[in-house]
Amino acid sequence: MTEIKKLIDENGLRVDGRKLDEIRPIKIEIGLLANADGSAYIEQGRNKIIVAVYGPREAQPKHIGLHDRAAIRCRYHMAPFSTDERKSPAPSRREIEISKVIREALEPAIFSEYYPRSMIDIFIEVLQSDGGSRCAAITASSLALADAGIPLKDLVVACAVGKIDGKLAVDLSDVEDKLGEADMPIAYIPALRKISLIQMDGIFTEEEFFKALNMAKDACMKIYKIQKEALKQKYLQTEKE
Amino acid sequence: MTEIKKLIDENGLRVDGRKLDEIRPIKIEIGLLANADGSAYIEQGRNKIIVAVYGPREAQPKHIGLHDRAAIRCRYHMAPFSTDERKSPAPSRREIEISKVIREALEPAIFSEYYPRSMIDIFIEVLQSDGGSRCAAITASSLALADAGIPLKDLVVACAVGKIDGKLAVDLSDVEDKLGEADMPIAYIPALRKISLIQMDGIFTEEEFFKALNMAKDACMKIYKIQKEALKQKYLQTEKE
Amino acid sequence: MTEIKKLIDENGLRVDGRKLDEIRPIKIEIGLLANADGSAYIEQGRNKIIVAVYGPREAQPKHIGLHDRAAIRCRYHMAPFSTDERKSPAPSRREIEISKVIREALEPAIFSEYYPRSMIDIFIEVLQSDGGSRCAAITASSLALADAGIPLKDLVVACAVGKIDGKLAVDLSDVEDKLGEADMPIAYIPALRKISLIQMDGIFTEEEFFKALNMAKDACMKIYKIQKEALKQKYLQTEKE
Amino acid sequence: MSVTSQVEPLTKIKSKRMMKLLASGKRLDGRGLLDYREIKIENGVVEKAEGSALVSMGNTKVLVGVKIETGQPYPDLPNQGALTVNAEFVPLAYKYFEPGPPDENSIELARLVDRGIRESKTIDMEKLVIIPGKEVYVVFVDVYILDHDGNLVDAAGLAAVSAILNAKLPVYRVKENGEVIKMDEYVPLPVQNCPIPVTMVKIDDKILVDPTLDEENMASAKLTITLTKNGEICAMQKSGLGAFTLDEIVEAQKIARKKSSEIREKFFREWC
Amino acid sequence: MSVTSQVEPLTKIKSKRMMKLLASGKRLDGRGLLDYREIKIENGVVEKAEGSALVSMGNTKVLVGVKIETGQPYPDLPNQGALTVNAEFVPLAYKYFEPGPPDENSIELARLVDRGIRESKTIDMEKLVIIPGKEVYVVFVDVYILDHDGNLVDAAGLAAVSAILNAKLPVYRVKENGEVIKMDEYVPLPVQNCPIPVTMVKIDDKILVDPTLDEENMASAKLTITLTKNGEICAMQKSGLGAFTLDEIVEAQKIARKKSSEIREKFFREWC
Amino acid sequence: MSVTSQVEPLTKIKSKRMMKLLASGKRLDGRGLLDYREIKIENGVVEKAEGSALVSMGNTKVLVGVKIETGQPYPDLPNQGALTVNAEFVPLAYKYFEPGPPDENSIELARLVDRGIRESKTIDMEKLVIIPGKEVYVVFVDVYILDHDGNLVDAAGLAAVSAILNAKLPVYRVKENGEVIKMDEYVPLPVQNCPIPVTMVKIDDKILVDPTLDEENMASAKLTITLTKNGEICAMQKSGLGAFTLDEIVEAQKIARKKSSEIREKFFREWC
Repeated sequence: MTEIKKLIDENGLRVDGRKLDEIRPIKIEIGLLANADGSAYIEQGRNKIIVAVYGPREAQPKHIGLHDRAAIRCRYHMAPFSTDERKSPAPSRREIEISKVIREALEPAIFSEYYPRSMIDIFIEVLQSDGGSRCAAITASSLALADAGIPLKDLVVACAVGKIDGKLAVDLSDVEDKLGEADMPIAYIPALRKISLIQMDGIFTEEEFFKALNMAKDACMKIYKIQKEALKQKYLQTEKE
Repeated sequence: MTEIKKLIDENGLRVDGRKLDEIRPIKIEIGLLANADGSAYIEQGRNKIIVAVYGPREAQPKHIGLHDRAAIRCRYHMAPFSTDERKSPAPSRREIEISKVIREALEPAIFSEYYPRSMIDIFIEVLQSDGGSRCAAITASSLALADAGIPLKDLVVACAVGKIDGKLAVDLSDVEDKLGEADMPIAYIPALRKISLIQMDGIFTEEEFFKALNMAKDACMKIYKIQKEALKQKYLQTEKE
Repeated sequence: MTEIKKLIDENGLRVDGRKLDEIRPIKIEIGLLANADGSAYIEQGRNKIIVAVYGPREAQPKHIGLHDRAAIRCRYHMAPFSTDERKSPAPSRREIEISKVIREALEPAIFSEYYPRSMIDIFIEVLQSDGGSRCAAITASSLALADAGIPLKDLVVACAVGKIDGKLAVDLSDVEDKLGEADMPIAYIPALRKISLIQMDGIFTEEEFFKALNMAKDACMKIYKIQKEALKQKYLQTEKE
Repeated sequence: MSVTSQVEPLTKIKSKRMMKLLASGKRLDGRGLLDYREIKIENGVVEKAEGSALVSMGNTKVLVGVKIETGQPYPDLPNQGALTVNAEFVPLAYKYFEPGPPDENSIELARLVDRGIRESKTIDMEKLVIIPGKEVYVVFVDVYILDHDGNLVDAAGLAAVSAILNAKLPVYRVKENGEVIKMDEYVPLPVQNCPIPVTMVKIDDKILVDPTLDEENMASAKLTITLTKNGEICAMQKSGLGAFTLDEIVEAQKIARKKSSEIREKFFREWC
Repeated sequence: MSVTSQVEPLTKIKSKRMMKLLASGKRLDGRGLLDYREIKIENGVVEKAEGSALVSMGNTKVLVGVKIETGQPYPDLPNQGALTVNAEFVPLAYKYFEPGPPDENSIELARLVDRGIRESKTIDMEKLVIIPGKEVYVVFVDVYILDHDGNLVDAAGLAAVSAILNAKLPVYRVKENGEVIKMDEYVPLPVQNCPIPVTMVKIDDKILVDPTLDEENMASAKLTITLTKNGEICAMQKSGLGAFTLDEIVEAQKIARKKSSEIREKFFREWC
Repeated sequence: MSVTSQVEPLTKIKSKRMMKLLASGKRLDGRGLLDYREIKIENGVVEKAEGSALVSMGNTKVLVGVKIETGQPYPDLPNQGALTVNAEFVPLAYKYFEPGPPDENSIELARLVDRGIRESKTIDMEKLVIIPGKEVYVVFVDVYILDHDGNLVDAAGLAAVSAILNAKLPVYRVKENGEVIKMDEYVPLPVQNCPIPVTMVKIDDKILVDPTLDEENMASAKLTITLTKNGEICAMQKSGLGAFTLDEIVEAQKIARKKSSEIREKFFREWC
């Protein structure tokens, strides 16, 4: 722990061989759960995340129902075996905060007003966590929502930009997140050209911040393509069946 | 703890002097609580267990009510002073599981369908625990149900058969349970000739299992007689009053 | 901790220079919170306590509503930084008991019957605690109730009498409470000439008890004057505005 | 958060009868205002507990078990054993008791019983030290309500003191190397006092001792006063939505003093 | 407190069809009464866990992760490692699962899987000691339900055993001064048995193995029997509102014996 | 689980007036879009706390108390003190706050304030070590909301930094035998930076700083940007059901930069 690790080598490559603006390999599977109304599974680096969507269904308990829109319920949860040290199954403060920001990242893309007094449930289970699990979870959640047939303004896609060894880099892995100097996840809704999640910790100068914003947007657009493709494959496959 | 204790002596008798197929002394008292609709107290070996039944009464909270039958609520709970080491009053995982299997041992004997939207509460307090407390609790609970005037297909009676020093023996005490090789509690409803609880842990060969089943049934029938007698005494006494 | 501290000096004065029947300096501010329907702040010695009253409002959840009177909800809570050692924010057994006795000290003074099916909330936050915080909280709570326009039979005022170095003394401070031999808080409703809270721990002879009761009442009447004055100032000020 | 609780109302007939009887100094069950119901104390009913007692007071039944373990002393009291009083209002005892963590009523009862024991120095806590500052006896007093027909405090207080009186303290030996060994030997707990709580309610300006549940539901306020063997007051607690005049409290103290010595004489040894 | 639970009723058409098929020994999905759905076991799916396995049984999907840490032994078992089995019925898996602490169903499942592992001595716990009485391995078996279409116990039991079989145990070295150092080296867990649970339900006096959720909802009672490699019974559990005759239990035991050896032969190595 | 929350709607008249005013760059309370309400900081209000500050921002009132204790360091950071930020939304402050464990809003606020302090290295945590790897200072920052009229984050952030600045650190001496003794001496906390959060909301495509509760209820989204003394961004958080364009975020960053230095100049010493 005490040795200072070099996160960028002499060739400008990162610990896992990536370039600074290169995202990790992504694998997506849609509709893999039988019970859920919609579901999606994502692997991004070593992240393995599964998302189920239930709904729209009647708000339960009733008092959470809203008269003018669907209530979105969102739970980001990590399996006890998803981390290096076993995690207690009880929700941590971190999981509670992330559940909230993910919900608020997804809500602007959902036509919630179509379903007053209903609720839409988004259940995220992190089976294995690497850095950037909240972003991968958002990317998968919007696919699960689409798979459930929930009307969306567009998919939501998310990616972080961070700072490692003083340089900006996209889609930080676990070790980069821990040893790096800053991390800024954003969620983007391409059709609306809007950012629905932005968080940051670490240190950014103004200049770095502007650059990071653009890098994040570009990375999001790459992932957006992969999302769209996965959705297309799923529909083609469904039609064949 | 390290010394290996002999559980059966040269005369084939157990630590407390019993024969292998001999149940522990049982003392039963019915209707001892003033507030409960029905109640029973049982001593079986060093077990001291008291059971109260409330109901049928309106299901509360309403959502637990069932449209076609009474909801049975059952709680097996150990007093903090009932064990060798003080037990925390919060329900343990063991108590939660036992509450469920006891409920499911009793339900087949109750004419639940007579009381839709109602609930019947069975509250079991183990004041002192010896081995086999779940069985003694079932035996007492069916008496408390009868005392409450809940219509029953028959009493439910329960007893365990275990393996100690390689031999099958009925109604294990605490020390036999701890040092023994297997324990299989069953609950029996004589009039239905049905087994409504069976659990097992430890190691049984097929042959042992068959033999144990029969020994358990025989032991149950012995306890059933004691149950019936206790109920009779209670009614005689009530008539006199 | 082991050294025995003298709580009364050769001149009969206490650690903070007070005489035996002298209360600590009191500072009261009424109506300082914008959101609450009524509020009051009290400093008594080093106690700093703030009280908000909300209501009468519809009972929530409904089942706590009473058909013939308002339900009073009361919460005495200590800030984590209010004590010498940081206090966990979760309510302690002591806080739960004090919430109850404060509620029962205030209820006899409230015309609860005017507001069936409603609730009146009294939220007490101890920002800094010295001895006698429950008494100071009662004194402030009745002012917050008055400020909220809740109809009262009279203000409730509270003060403790304790025994230090074998002598009776009013309004014990923290150190006196800890090292003293007895403490008896009482709450008094002057217009009704009634005691609505009395608790005691420690050792009182019969004679001491009678004397303490009278000293407590006298101390309450002194504080009652300060209460009344604070209320008057508040109304004068409100009229000016 | 403490909330005004629902009280189960008596039927009109019953409450009228109660009030009429009270006017002539009588009670529904035939007692005078200052009479206790029959008290029975059964000691040692739970053999696995170091001490235990079952107290019945009319239909009210309270069981107390005392468990004794070893543990660290409180940091600020390195030379004293530790005492914990806990009360369980188990749903078996009353139709409105719900399972779950202790509510304000059971916490209040436990803390009131605790104050009686602690302030009267019932147990000599300084004798409960095994290694000063390191290992002491921890005494758990668990109050278990089995049948609730009012006056739980007095029944619990009597049961607690009785269970403490019959509790056996396991003997530990400290070896030279500091190891602590449990011996197969027991001595009594070092008891030096017996606090006796007396609970009274006020109904229609009358003071009654040992209220039944019906009487508690009709009462405007309740007061417990606990007295030591020397006649000192060691704990007090008012509860309920009403209030007492000063005179009523003075009167209640006299009553408590009288009733506590009657109970003491009947049930406890001379020296405590 | 355990409460009779709501069961989602099948549509009339579906339940009639199920009953009709059952009468002729068939099931809704075409299986015979004693046929399992297709079982798939995928090992090592979670690399960060010391062991893991994903079992699917028809539409039922259960993931088990094994984490191994070090800690103190249980005071009464100083020379054994520790084992903890926990089950999460996460809301992702079924519309009626709610987030929150484990309920009675997940506790029952975890304890049943635990009994199978513990009683069959699946892991040689005595080999999991680092410093006797002080530091041992703690094995966490976390059962994660991903998709619930009935027979969670068998899927969980198979996944648990599979995850244990592929788990790697980090090696620790104890230095002379007692310091414990984690080496960059792994060995397999000392596994010596594989308990295989077989779950059956009773519908209309018929015994079916590997019930779907629809079948569980129609069943009067359920029975799990877990067998070791030597054909011994090591765990059993009846659940549900109904009951079994003695003969049915005897029959169920025969079925369980047969099905467990079929599964064992198909998925597990000879020696376990 | 996070659930879309109810928002208390403004009356139609009020919301119309707000929108009309906004169109001309004004607000209900007369402020310009980029004006803060009057900020008051009162230091040292709770003497028992090692540090404290009460911040009012219009009707919003937030009290922060800092307590300093000693304890073990985090295992992965043996040479640093520990910091814990906690926030209580006590029911006294707002009619919709309920007592109970922290909800998502108070957790989010606490974690946002925590990030500002931690990332800007407000406190030099490496100076908070008493015995490396064994005993360090633990700094508790407790945020207490007293009156909620919007913009809790900025008020909490200012109060936290102010309380840290006036906190006194008790001095401990380590004796040769390793014993740690508390001296009767205090020094300031080693403070090296002051993060200033600036919170903005978007209403009808306008960016407003320091929103009132009414404005928060009308806003589609909220953004906090926290800046260090050197003008670096050290924390950021978007919340609310809406979203921002890239341009809006760029604009918001400029505003935050300006407002944070105004606040810094007015309330904090040059060096931080």
